[in-house]
Amino acid sequence: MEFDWIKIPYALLTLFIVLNYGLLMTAIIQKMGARAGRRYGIRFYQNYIDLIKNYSMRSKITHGYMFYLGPVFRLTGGIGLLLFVPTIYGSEMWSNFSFSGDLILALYFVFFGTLGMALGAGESGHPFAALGVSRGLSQVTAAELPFAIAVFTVALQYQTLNFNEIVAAQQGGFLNWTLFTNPFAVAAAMIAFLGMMMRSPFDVVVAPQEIPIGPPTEYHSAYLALMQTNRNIFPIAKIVVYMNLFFGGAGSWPEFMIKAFLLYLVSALVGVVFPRFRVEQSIRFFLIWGVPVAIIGLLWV
Amino acid sequence: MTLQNIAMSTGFILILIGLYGAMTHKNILRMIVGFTIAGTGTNLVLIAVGYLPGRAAPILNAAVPIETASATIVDPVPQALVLTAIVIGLGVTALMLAFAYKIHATKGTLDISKLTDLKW
Amino acid sequence: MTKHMITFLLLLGIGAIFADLLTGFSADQNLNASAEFYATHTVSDTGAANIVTAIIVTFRGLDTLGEVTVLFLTAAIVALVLSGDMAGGFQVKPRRWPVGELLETGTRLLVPLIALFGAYVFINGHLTPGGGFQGGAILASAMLLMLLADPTRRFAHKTIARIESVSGLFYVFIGVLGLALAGGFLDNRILPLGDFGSLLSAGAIPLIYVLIGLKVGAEFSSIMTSLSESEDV
Amino acid sequence: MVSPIYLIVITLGAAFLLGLLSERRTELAHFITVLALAAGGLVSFGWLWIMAAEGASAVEIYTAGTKPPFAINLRVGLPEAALLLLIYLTGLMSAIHMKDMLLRKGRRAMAVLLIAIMALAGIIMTRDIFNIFVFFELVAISTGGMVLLSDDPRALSAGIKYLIIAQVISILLLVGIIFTYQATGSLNIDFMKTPELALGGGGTLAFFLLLVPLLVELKPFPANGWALDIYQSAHPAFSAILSAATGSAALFAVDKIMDIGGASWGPVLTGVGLLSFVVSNILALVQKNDRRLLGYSSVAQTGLILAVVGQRELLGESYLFIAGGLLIGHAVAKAGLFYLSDLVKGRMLTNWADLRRNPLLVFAFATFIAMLSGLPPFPGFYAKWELVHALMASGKTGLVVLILFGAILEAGYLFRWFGYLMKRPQSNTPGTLPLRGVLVTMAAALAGWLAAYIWGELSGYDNLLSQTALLFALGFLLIDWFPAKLKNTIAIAGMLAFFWQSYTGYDPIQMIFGIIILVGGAVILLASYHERGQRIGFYPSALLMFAGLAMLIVAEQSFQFFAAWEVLTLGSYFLILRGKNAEPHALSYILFSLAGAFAIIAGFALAAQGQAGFKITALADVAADLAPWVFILLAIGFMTKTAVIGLHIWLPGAHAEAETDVSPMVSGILLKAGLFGIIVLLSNMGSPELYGVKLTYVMLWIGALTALMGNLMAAFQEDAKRLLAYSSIGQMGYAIFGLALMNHLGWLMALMFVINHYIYKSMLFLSVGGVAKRTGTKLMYKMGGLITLMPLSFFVVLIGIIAVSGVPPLSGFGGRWMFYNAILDSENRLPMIIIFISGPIAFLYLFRLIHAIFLGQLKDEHRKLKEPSFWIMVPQVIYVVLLLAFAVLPGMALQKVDTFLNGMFPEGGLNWDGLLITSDYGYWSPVWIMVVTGGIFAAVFMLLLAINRKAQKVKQFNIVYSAERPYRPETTHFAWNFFAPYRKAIWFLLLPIATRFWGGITEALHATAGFMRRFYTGDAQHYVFHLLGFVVGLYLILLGVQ
Repeated sequence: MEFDWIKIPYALLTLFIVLNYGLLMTAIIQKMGARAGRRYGIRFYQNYIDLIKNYSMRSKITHGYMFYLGPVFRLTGGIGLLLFVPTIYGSEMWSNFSFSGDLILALYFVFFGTLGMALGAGESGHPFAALGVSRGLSQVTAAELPFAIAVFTVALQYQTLNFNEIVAAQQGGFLNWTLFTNPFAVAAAMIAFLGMMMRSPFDVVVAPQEIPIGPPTEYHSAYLALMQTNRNIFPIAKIVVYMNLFFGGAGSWPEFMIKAFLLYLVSALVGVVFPRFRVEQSIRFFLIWGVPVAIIGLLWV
Repeated sequence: MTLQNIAMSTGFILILIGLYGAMTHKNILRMIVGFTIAGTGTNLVLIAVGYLPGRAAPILNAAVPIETASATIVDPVPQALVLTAIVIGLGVTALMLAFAYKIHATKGTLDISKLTDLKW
Repeated sequence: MTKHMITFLLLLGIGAIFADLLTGFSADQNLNASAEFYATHTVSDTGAANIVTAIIVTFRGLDTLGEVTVLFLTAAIVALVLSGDMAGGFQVKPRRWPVGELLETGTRLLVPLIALFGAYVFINGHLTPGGGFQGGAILASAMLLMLLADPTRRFAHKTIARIESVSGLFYVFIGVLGLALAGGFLDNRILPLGDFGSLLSAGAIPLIYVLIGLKVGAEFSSIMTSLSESEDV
Repeated sequence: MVSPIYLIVITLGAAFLLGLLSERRTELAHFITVLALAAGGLVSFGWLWIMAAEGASAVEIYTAGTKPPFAINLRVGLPEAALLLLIYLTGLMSAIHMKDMLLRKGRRAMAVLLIAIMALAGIIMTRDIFNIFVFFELVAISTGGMVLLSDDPRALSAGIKYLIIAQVISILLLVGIIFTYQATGSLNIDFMKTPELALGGGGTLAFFLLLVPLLVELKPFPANGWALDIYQSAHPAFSAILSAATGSAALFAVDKIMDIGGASWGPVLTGVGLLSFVVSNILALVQKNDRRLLGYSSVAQTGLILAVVGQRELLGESYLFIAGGLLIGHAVAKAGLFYLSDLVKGRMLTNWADLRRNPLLVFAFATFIAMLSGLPPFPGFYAKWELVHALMASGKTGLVVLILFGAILEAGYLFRWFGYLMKRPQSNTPGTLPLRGVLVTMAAALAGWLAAYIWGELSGYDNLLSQTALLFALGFLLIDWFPAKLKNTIAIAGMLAFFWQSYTGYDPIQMIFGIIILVGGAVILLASYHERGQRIGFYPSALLMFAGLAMLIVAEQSFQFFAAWEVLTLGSYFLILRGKNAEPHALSYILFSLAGAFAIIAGFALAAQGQAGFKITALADVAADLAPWVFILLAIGFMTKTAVIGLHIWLPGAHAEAETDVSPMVSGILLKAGLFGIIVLLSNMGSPELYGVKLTYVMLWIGALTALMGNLMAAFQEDAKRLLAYSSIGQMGYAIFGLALMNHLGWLMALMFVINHYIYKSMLFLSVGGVAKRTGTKLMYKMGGLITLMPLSFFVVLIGIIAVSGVPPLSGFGGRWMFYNAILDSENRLPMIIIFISGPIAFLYLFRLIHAIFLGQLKDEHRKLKEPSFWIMVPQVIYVVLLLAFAVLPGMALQKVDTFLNGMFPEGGLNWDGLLITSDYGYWSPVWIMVVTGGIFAAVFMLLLAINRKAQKVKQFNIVYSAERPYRPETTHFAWNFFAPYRKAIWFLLLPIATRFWGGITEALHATAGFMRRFYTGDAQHYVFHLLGFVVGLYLILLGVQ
């Protein structure tokens, strides 16, 4: 099949929208979190400032090729995930590059960025990087589990791996959403969702505030900027996947934004309420709560 | 209880006695004696088996003419076998005696239960 | 005591087997096929009056050859065992008793007679009871007597060995002759059967018995000598 | 040909003749002895030739010019001639081998030897039971004498013990003979058959007393303590006679008198035989003394053959082939091993390491143990095959189980011994190996190979020793003194040529395996160019393995398949054993493999039900009641090779400890043999049901669990190569799972796995091996930061792990994609969850692999390292190219297979239009994924370059670590116990249960043996107890049975 070049500007446009949306939304959510904690919180345009600052920082060092490429992998992972999944249901324009692969592609492409970043951080030679990576991998792989099963459940339920067909099957009233046709699967997926979002109680991996740990601490300036960019795209991309699989997808940008916001809010709320898990605790949590629910969902179909 | 059975049972009893001696005495020479007794018993049994009541030895002469031989002589085969058996037994006995001597010469004992340097 | 118990029990078992044999045993009233054959054919086939001899030397000649070999073997091994080559520990000090006048004189008188008797026994093996082995044993007893009379007496090993081997070889050779000239290995009909009951009859049987007699005598003697010589080290 | 009676005449005559020589002419005497034995050998060979080649019928030799039964007669037929030859050759070789001793002891000793041989010949030929007795007495007495031909002073007590036993035996035998005579009226075996022996008194009991002493001559357990003592203390050359010649003669005697007793006595023999076979093998496990071990082994082997004699009626015309095969294998090997033991100074098994100095002797030893364990191409192998088939066909499963159990024990101590020989330290006082001994041993080994060829010809199948592949492999034995590089070239050329001339015959599946085995093998062999010197023994072993694999995939009959299987097992064993610390792992490998092989042979035998030349495709129409059992047996056999969970404990060590270029062979290629077996099995048998359970469903679970546990354990290894090994276990689990799905995509996925796994596992093993070669350690936490020194290796590993973990865009993803489509097709959901769990875990160990080795801080002692040597890198580069190519265009390999699979699973195939591959559920466009990912990556990279032009490179220590600048790498390299949290979370899954289980079994066996062997107190009177106990016990048992 020959490639129509118009897809590229479309893709860029999608990217632009999602990025800005991400920047704003994360800021707002953070603010809400702060308010819940009786603090004033950041300004809503704070993320823009950080991003621009980091992109224009002067001091630049590298520990080697892999260190240099790490963030590239990371961002590629985020963007790729976003573009491999049809963003807006039913529009050829916003389905970007989803022609090159289906659900499974999305499922496995998640690892692309993770791997690259981990490698890059690893080369920095800082023990904390490795420590963070080991924790992160442990937790993510455990969290992936209920998600993978849930995804499979959905595929089984709709007898397809094609996003468009899955969303199509959920059209016509929100009662057709997987959320209601197979609540267990969705529940499991949401548990996994918390883990993947790396927010409290599962944020010991990145631990933003107290201890400087994990890949982000190894990077600065432009590298960090790339990763921040990703941190605003990647979650949205994941949310898109969720949306399509469990919440009837999004027929238009507004619908998209609302659903995305609400989904993001979930993790935020949980984060506000719960204290932090140690890694083995979170692993057990996913195995003890996530997996059984997922299995029930799988048998439910 | 015919003569034959008496002979045969005597033979068997001799075998058992001999074996008993050989199995209970530790002294090799005594064991050899035991086996000799048992061997004799065996030979007795052999002969007894070949015996036919009221017949003559299988040697032809005026008393035992060829014509009637088959009706008048005992079975010659066991007697032939016995002869062989005796000689062989004698050979083995001699050999054991030699071994016994040598063992006594090298190890200074004739106690069979002390020859257990090979085991397991 | 356990040892006696075990022995007793085991022999009880063996005894049971024997008893079983005994009870199951039924003496047959007349000769079985092979015995019958020997009774009737011995004379015509071998010309020997002593059926047992005929069986030993001819019909079951192979056994007898083996028998002779057993003695040869024993003699060889006894010599082997007693040759001081084996790892030797300490030696027993031989104690000599004086043999006494009577025995010495008696020996001088008896030895020739015994030897003669022995020779008679194995030459007449095919006619009368007795034969090579008995004769040989008697011969050897003469040697024994001499040894008793004079424990320090020595015999020429070489000659003994010679007699052993030569007679043995001849025996085998006669067997092969049987293969060549007559019906088969150790067939005694390589020589004329002669007239029944006479000394020179029964083909090769007397010859073989002479050889056996010599051989057996020699082997016993060699065994005895090696045993007695082992006394004085 | 001269009459066989001359055998006796010559030998006996010579013995008498020796008496005429003077004591001093020992050289002459020895010459006469050898001459006589040689002449005897010649005569018997002549007869064998007449019987075998010209098909003459048996000859009768009458003595005394009188027909039997009235005079003793001899008979020489085919078996007699063969046995005579065996006896005379053994005698001859022993006479040569023990020349020095004979010279020292003088002519009498030689006479004794001659008479012993003569008596054995007599036992073989005569048809008269009393004559047998006479000859047995001769053997007994001469044995008593030969025992003395030893430097071991303990021989004396062994001798007296033996004489004592002999006395008891002869007493019983005489009683038995006379009563049998009385019952049958004859002493001639052929005439004693006729009357039917009735139980109670007389007949049967008489025969019992006749049989039992002869049995005791076979040294059956428990009445065999005396024999063991002799084996231990006598001169090995004589032990050779005792084991090979005397044993054979006694067996034949029993076989003869069975004509009298009739078939009803068969079970007795089988029972006695199997008892000593199994028990003696158990007892042998704990033996440290080589000669006593050989004694136990002899007893065991004789027992096995006795058991076969017991089954004579059942085996019919194949009886001679089987019994003969076992006998010849036992005789030649035992004689050879005893000769070898004379060349070894120490008496401990470990002392045999000294033999390593002479490759010829190593070869001989390998030959002997292969013969004893019934491995191809030796007679025992054909015999075992036929035997198991015959027994299985007549439903005697119990016997088969016992036999195979004993056989595995035997293999256990034999191969452990070989391990000692190859791996244990040599004594520092070399000393020269006496040439005469070496020659005699080699003669025995060659005799073994000759027998192998003959049995191959006799067998109904095509002779293994005429198979091109096998001959090519064996050919390397002859050119083993060439330099390694030259041999390597020959090997590669040979494999490619073989592929070239045989690929036309392959169907797509065979093609995949064929390419992997032959071409892939050749690629790996490229790495072997880095080895210098001769590399003795590497090429025969490796090529043996490849030959076996090549024969495996084209096998049509079950026999060919099994033979190939054994060949590749043996070859790979030798290959693995080459690793530095591989001894224990190679042992467990061979044991598991052999056990698996036994399951396979049993399965085939059960399926064949006695029909010869059973076609593998005929598995399809096995009777429904047998099918599940056949399936289970075969599946177990194959899954042992793929190391499914529970049967996996041999794999990690074997793969990790192997040499750098061997690991990829055994992991990337050898494992596929098991998969191929499963493919063959499933494609022919489908999935039979047992008690309503689909067996493939069970397999599904096994596969899933294997995948999970394999990956989990891999994640917690500290040793890089072990990590890869465990990962192989997991990967094989995936493949089995895919096959067990029994649908189109499942199989396609499995086959894709076959290809992928070959590529990336060979690649990873090579690069990791290369790195380990440089760093001198396999422990990952001792490495680190190597990326700067070995960028190429890093790149290779990176590509490798991306491919393995199935992250797009590389080919691993294709496998995952098909996997999802495949499971959407099938009904079984639960096992899939396990597969899901194992997926991400794979990611864990893979990341750890690359991180711990290449990232983090560089160790001080590694600062000067360079890339691994050129030749190790070459194949890796090739693999990278392949991997990328295969990632972009999986079609090239898979499309053919896909269409081929339509034959088996019509629905659920893939559509291939242009760049897009679509299934019933989803779609996948490898090229586009590659392009898009590449595009985005490039764009972002450009962006970074643009805004981050002049980034300055800083040292790794340019970091702050808890407010300190670290000064030593160790303090900062976080690599040990990398996934501690995971371990904390699921420790209970990681308990080494399987290892404990198998270890426990081994322990138990050894403990039993250690306890049981105390039963041989060494006291002659106790031995008499054993003997009489044996007699009485047997008597009582028989009474009970009647």
